[in-house]
Amino acid sequence: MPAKTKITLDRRKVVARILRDRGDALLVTGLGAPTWDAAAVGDHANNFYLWGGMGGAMMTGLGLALAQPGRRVLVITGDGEMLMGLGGLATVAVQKPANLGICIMDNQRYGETGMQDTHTEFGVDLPAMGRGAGIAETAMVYTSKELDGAIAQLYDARGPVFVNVKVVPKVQPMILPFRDGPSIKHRFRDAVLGET
Amino acid sequence: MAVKKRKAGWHWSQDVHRHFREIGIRQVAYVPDSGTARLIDLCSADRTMRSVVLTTEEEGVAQMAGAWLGGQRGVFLTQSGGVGNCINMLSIISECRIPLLAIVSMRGQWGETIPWQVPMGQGTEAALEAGGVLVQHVDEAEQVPATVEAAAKLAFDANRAVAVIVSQRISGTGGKG
Amino acid sequence: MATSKTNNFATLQRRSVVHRILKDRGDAAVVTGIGNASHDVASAGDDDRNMYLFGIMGGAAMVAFGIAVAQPECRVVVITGDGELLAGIGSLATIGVEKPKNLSILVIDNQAYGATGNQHTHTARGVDLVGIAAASGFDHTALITDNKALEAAMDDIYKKPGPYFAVVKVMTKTGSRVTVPNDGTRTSRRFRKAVAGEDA
Amino acid sequence: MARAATKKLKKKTDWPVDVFRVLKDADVRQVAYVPDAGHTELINLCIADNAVRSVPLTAEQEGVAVLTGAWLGGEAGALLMQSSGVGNVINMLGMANECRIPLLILVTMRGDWGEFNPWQVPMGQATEKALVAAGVIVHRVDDTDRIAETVESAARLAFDAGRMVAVLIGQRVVGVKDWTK
Repeated sequence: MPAKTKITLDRRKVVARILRDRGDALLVTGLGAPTWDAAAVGDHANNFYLWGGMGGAMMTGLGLALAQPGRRVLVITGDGEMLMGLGGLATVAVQKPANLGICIMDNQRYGETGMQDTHTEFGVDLPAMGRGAGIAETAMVYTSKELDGAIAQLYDARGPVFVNVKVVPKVQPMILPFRDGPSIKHRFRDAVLGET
Repeated sequence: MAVKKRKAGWHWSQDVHRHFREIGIRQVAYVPDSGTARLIDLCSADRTMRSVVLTTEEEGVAQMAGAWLGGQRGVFLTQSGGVGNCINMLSIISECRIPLLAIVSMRGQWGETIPWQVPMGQGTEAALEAGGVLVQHVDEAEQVPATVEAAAKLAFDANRAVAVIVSQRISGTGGKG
Repeated sequence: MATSKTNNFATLQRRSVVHRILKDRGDAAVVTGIGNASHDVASAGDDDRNMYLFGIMGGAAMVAFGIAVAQPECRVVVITGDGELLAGIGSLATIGVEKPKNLSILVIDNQAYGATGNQHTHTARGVDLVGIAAASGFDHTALITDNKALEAAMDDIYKKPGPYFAVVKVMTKTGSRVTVPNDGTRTSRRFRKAVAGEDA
Repeated sequence: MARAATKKLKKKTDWPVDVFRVLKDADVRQVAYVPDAGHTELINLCIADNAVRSVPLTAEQEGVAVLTGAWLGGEAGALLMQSSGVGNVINMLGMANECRIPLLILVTMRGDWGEFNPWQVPMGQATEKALVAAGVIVHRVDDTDRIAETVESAARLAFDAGRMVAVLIGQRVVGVKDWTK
């Protein structure tokens, strides 16, 4: 694990870099900035944007990964959202979905409510928690070189993979995807399953 | 917003924080939220109170039970969505009849623009009542201090679980996410 | 690393472990999690400074945290099960950040949900609670599997600055059921008087 | 005693077997649960079936998210829990409600019929109200013979009519927990 270094990565660029290699991967985004980040890269029928249900992104990804074992499932969410559903780490570790990659955009802040510090600002180490839960493939990312390795893990390593990318807590312009839940659901299911 | 009678720059949080001091609130548990951000800032800066930021709201209910067991008064600040995480933990409060003062800042209610906030916002009051919590509403900024004051009496003097529901009309949040 | 086989190689007996721990409690306050932990603690003798929690999964650590903040001079010890702790695992991050010096959390880990029929919990399948606690910011942690380690832990539990977190691996076998005071209105007020004084 | 002191069903019936068959008929492929005495037999049937993925959870709200993902991925699922767990899922149900995700939830009741533990009563009495507050359709069943039928109807409402439905299986049926044994 790299020693704690300066945080320089820009979340928009990180998400763009991750999604460049997405192929036919399915994406679940946690509420708030990760959803805006994905929208900034460009809307995609394989994206399921969460606009609510804080703490549920990773577990939504688990259910999806179990239902679609032939597809890579990627969850991109924030540190605050992840902290609200930590028990899910143990559940995911026990289920061992080989096709699930979880990526935390960790700006150490609650972005949607005023950039207050989260527990990761004070040393809570999410990948170490993931390892403690029993997830073997984890990474803590501070640099773009580490990011390259982590992206390979997210897409190719035997899951579950848990990657935590430290990103600068900069407020970005909001780029909002559509928000009507039934429509997001239908489009996603149509894309994954064909017309349902 | 109806703050005309108050000095420019007045915010309900100032009076509420002052009242917290007066009644000896010593623990403040919260998940960060824009609706209560100013109140959280005031409490965090106050050395007579221990501010505790949580990962999820039900921790706060349990902490309030512990605070009272240890002889201190606490207050629990949450967004309405967080209420939905607390219903089970509230049975400690209800079963032991432990005083609870909660301040709930609403989403999914007045002028909400995010549809995903609406189901929980519309279920907040019913969920609190199902959890055995008395609900007091306030939808004018000027009335918040008096409402919190009354709720605190009900909580700490009459030994009840009380939530003050601060309308989205006051916080004015709900535009983005 | 995680094994899918659920073997429990523990040799310690949960009840004797809990009784040993409580022998040194002095005037420490004890909060118990739902289920076997309450029976283990109550079977050592009821105490005004015991707060037994029933009915709730995942709340014991944060109830104890609130007490620890309110009574910084009083050592507060949580005795709970692995399933109970897992249901509120986020509490570890909250406590790891807040670092109350007078709080110790002891997980009596039989790798099963004792109260509902001994189904395996996640700890039987490779979840390492000590590792999670360390990742959450606990500087003092231990995995206790024998009596020697248990004896060595007494100072950590009661004397050294916390927060302290330990998992004690025990056999699945439980002790007999005892009567645990379960009137919360009574136990809560009794506890408060004992810990916070008459005037609280 | 190693076995939890749960009195067996008063009337020995095979309702878990019947409910399992209903779940199979509804093509339920993921069953998420927090272990619970009342559901033990049903859970064991699910674990034994290779066509059903069993997902034990640390907390119930995870299960609502799992079923949302399952549905997005084209599978039907069911969530099994005790009534106290209902108090943990209200917020997460907002997500399923907003997307109108079909949810089938089977709840075994505590704090209900002949409860022994006072601490179970507040949540047991709040279970139905909390679910209704969250927009869930509630079916209640206190008669062993009607459990499978009720679950079947609930599964239809969930998966065919696209609704969130909970079946509350009364403590009268599940059995009264007796700590003195």
